[in-house]
Amino acid sequence: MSITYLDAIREAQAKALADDPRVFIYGQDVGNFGGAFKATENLAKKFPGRVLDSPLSEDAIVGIAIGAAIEGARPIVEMQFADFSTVGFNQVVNQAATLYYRTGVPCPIVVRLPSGGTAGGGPFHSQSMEALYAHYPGLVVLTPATVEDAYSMLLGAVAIEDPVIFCEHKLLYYHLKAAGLPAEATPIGKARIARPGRDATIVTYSAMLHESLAAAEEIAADGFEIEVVDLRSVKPLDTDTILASVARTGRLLCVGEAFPWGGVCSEVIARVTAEGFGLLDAAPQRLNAKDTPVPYHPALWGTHRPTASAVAAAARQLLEV
Amino acid sequence: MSITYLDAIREAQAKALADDPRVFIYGQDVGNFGGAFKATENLAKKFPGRVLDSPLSEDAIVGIAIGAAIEGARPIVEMQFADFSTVGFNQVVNQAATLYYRTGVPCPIVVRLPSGGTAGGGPFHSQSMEALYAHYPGLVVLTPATVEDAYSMLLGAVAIEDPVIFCEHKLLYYHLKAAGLPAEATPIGKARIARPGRDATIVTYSAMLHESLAAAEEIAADGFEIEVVDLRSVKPLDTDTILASVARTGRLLCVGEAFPWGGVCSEVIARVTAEGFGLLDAAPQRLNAKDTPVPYHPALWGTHRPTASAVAAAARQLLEV
Amino acid sequence: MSEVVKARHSAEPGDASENRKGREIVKAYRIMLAARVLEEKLAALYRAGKIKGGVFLGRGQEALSVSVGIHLRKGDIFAPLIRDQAGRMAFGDTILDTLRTYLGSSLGSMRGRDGNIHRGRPREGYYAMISHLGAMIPTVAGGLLARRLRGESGMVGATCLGDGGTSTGAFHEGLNAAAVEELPLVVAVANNQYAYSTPNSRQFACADLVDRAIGYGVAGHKVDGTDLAACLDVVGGAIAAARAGGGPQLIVADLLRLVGHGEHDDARYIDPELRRKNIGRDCLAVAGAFVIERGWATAEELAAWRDEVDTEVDDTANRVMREPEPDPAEEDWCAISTRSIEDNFA
Amino acid sequence: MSEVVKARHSAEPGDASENRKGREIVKAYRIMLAARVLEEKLAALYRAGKIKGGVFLGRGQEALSVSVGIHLRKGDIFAPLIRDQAGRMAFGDTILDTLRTYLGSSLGSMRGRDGNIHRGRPREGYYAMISHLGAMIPTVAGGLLARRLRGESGMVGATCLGDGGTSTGAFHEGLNAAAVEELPLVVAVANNQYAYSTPNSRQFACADLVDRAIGYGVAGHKVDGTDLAACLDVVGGAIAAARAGGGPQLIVADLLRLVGHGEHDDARYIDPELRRKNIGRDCLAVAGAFVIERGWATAEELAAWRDEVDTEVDDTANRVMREPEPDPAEEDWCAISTRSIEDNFA
Ligand SMILES: Cc1ncc(C[n+]2csc(CCOP(=O)(O)OP(=O)(O)O)c2C)c(N)n1
Ligand SMILES: Cc1ncc(C[n+]2csc(CCOP(=O)(O)OP(=O)(O)O)c2C)c(N)n1
Ligand SMILES: [Mg+2]
Ligand SMILES: [Mg+2]
Repeated sequence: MSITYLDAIREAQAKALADDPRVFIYGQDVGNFGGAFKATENLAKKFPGRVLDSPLSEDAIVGIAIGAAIEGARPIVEMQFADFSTVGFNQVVNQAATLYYRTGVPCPIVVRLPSGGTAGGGPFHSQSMEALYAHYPGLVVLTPATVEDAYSMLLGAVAIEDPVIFCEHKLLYYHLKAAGLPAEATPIGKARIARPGRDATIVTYSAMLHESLAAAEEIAADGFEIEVVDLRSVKPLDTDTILASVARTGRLLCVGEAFPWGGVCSEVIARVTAEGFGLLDAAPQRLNAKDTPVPYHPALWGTHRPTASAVAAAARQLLEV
Repeated sequence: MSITYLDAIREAQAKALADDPRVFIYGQDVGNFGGAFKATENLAKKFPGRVLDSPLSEDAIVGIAIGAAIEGARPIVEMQFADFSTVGFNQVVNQAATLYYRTGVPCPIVVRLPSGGTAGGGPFHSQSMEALYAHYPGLVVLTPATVEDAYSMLLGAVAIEDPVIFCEHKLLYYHLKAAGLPAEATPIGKARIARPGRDATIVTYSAMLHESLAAAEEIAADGFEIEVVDLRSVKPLDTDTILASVARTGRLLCVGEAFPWGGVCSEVIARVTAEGFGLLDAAPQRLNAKDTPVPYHPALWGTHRPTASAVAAAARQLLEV
Repeated sequence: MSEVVKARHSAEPGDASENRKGREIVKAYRIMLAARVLEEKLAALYRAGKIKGGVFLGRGQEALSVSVGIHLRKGDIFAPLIRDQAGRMAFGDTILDTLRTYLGSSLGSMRGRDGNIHRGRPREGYYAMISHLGAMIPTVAGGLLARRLRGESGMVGATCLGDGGTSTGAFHEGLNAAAVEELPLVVAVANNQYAYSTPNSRQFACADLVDRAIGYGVAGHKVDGTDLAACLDVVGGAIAAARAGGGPQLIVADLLRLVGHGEHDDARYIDPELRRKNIGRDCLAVAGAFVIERGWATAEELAAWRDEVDTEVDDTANRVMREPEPDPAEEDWCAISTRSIEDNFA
Repeated sequence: MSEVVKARHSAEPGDASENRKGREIVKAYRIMLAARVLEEKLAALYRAGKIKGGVFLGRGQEALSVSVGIHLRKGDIFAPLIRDQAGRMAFGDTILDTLRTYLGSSLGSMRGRDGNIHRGRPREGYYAMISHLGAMIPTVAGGLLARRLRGESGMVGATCLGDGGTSTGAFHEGLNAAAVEELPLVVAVANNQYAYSTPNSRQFACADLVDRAIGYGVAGHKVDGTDLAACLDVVGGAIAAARAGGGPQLIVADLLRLVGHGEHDDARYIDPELRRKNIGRDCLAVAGAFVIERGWATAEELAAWRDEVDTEVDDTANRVMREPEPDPAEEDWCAISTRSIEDNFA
């Protein structure tokens, strides 16, 4: 049996619906059609009345989820693409994120964001929005990079009482496969050593984990062992695991697919330098997408985003310092 | 003659309207009423037909400004509070910010955001949104901290061909005063040494400049000279001026009023450590608001935001390392 | 104004109907009065510099507001807006909690974290508005959807909005989505002719805001917002229709705000012509006169009721002003409920 | 279907009117045909793996789309949407630039940075849509406002939208603001009954989308989107009304999309009943038959026109496929025009 990242997301939703009568799904085309990416395929049939097609109204979709959560439901909302969540942004950051702090009533919604670039996706179907949401207090922002995490973290997201922004990477949907689904969930908020090493640490998440692992593999041929940390969650950020890795390696490279200004990478570096300055043998570096909208043409896109070879080049430079 | 920060903003708009027939102002209550903060007072009378009240529609306000800019106009848009720009967020980040890159046609709009906390402002009238906008490629994000800058940077914002997010701090509107307005504009994108020093650098912007200057003054009594850098612009970020200061002092504290995750402070630290690691004698530190919505009660707000004494405490700690 | 009401109750014998109506109107009137007295106190406290945050009052809008709150039941949802002191009190909010939030007592329902018009108790169906206008419409719709999904029926969710608020995308998306789901949502628009300083002529171009109802496929209702009996009747009818499965209801009441946008505003921009028209009548005075005219109470009784609230409001304010403010040192400064995954900033 | 058209032109002598109409319809038909042939080529290229990005076609929607583009003039503004190949070509877009963007040539108007349905030439009034539905409505309104502010008149701005797009806040805010400013904005809604897979029953609850017009105080027009003559007439009338100062115009055309949402989609969800109804007719076939029936052209001429476009499309595609793709090394990777203040990331 082989299960994809997308299957894992579908299975997690099926399990959440089966286990918890408070769960329902709301979003564009999620019903009979099963969603633009088929992440909810067959769920409407299996759980009649609990997987609802919404109008083309992201702001209302999130607002409705929030109201439902106030009344004790556990809505899972699908944005057709992460990029369209800019239209529902206000409800997420100003209502979902503030509800618990203001009123003491938690807001257990999950907003699924099909994120990240794909060849030909272009400026409006490729964005990585984790930094925007992580900036606002009151949200939990998850960025699973593996099939197992996609499953267990989505279940974890539905289980907790707080609003979760669930950033799924579209590039992983079909290609990333695992033999099966995990029986036990890794706790939310814990990073993971995806590859142990001793010469440098690459901190990354989501699709960039795979570029980074490939880069580490490439560099291993030169005799360097790169440790790769998969953040899994960008808010909260597991600073302890990162610091422990940097303590072992003395060198840090952060890799993210998002735009460079103020993203996950700069946050990681700010934390590591504030708390682990003495651990660093070299200046911490970061590698992000270029500071332009995501270009549509695959040839441009391939340069706009960090690739394994760009990661390897950055890592080699770091090792040489 | 004494001119306030708010006067400066009004005068800059008056001058822009007088000098350039392409300029017009659009926003809620900006017409006869002169705006919620009186930043456009008398402008509708002085420039008939060019200062227009909009409906209560932030998304349309920005969209209309973009269309007008495509046709060669230079709209200045006022959001009643920065916080309400979340509702017009999509047009800013997905249309204004991408237009030039995609089509080669620039988008010279200015979006004025009355920003930052005031006593009793609460979660929805206190936000500092510069980091959100700076994250997106294609935007210029300005954060004037002085009367002179409010004036000359707003004129600069109207003059350039690119979309500018102009973050005005509400706390400075009435209290901050200058003797007159500058004849010459400081170029956009240049930071400024607001107070020279040799023992540590505080990098800050907007209202936090004044808390930082007060802290520096306080610490000067102990014999320490803190250099205070006023960023003025957070995108672009004048890394050179920051690095030059850190080269002099060896110590860096970044102070911002925004939420802590991924803001201006973490971006500054990531750049300084990447490019000026060897200049640092101690771990760079940052001080931000707390990671909760901005509380409404003045007693809570006073602790939520960094104050002069909190800045002084953080700076003292940095000096002791 | 009694015509419509009479027609509606024509099945009852005249006297019984008249008495029932009298009791309802007197009850509503007394809530309006309490809201008015309380708001006058808030204005005085504002001028005295005692208030934390802003003061935005509902003077002139009490008839509509109370009509929404009074027809809701326990188990219903209410998301009041800026000018709904009367509706809030009709739905169960108290003088005590109102003063606590405005005066910044730590014992208030929002614990100093938010306050004033943003207060609420969501667990009791009393939603706490965010400032972004229109946002509460989908929120209430979602609350109703969740209730329906777990098998409940017979509930209603109501929210209020101003003329300006109808221009938001949130209004459109929320009402449209509620219509698709046929939810028992009532949206009461207080068309007070201005959004802050912006007159309706710069806000919309339709002949009447109620014309929007047909574009959503929902029932539309118009009412004279200065007329308590009419408001009680029309709003009551709309809420009953929603409760009975009639889907969303859009009510548009024409009225005038008789104060500034907030207490910092002198409302100089309001056309004085409007003040002289029917729309500019003070709904509380009109309702009081009506109550007296119908013989449901005497002028002396009305004055006594006012004194009663006056005393309660003053006493409560004095008490609340001695209550502690929130102590930042006691705050845990955590924005999520799952403490175990709180993010740590060194 | 000729009834309405005849009535409108009744002032002209019968023959002259008939000839003028014939020329207009034939001109429109040939653009529709070109769009159809070009889109068929795009579909084939998609299946052959030659396309960069997605392919979203307008099959079945050409009559409405061409009617918008054909009535616009140089100096007008047009913001087409997903399914407007016909309208784009009527407004001046070329087979060459279309193929260049789809095939990823660096010589295309968007230089590989964006493409396909997102292409445009804003400096020529041909706006480049962003994906976020509804967003182009305020944008076009703003373009018109700027033109008016600098003293221009007589221009029109048009944009298209689907049924689903009417549920966005942007549609509401944009149309409302345009109505307040009485701008010459035309919004043509292709009500193709589905938004991706979502049927209208899950999208809105009003009896007809055109009922929204009254809620904005704008003129509303209904038309059979499968009928070219009717579309030309109604859209032409709406555009003329806007041009003459009649303010915003909302057109709702009922039709069916005769392809998948994108070429990856088999559109299985479309109710087969609908396909059999009038709404399911192929507007191009209907228009062709009408042209022949009226004697404005023969079946042979129609076939020859198709061959002509076929050849041009094939030749152009072959030429474009030999053009260079954008070279990332030559890109300056700068998102702002003021290079002197570009932000530098080390
Ligand atoms: C989305 C949004 N934009 C702007 C504001 C600022 N604002 C607060 S009240 C107000 C006017 C509201 O007018 P209306 O809806 O007519 O209500 P009224 O004040 O007349 O009761 C404005 C513009 C807001 N709260 N929300
Ligand atoms: C704001 C927004 N949300 C979601 C999408 C994704 N999306 C693209 S096309 C589409 C369906 C559009 O339906 P409709 O407006 O009826 O146009 P049609 O495709 O039928 O021509 C959706 C949901 C989008 N483009 N914009
Ligand atoms: Mg109003
Ligand atoms: Mg459609």
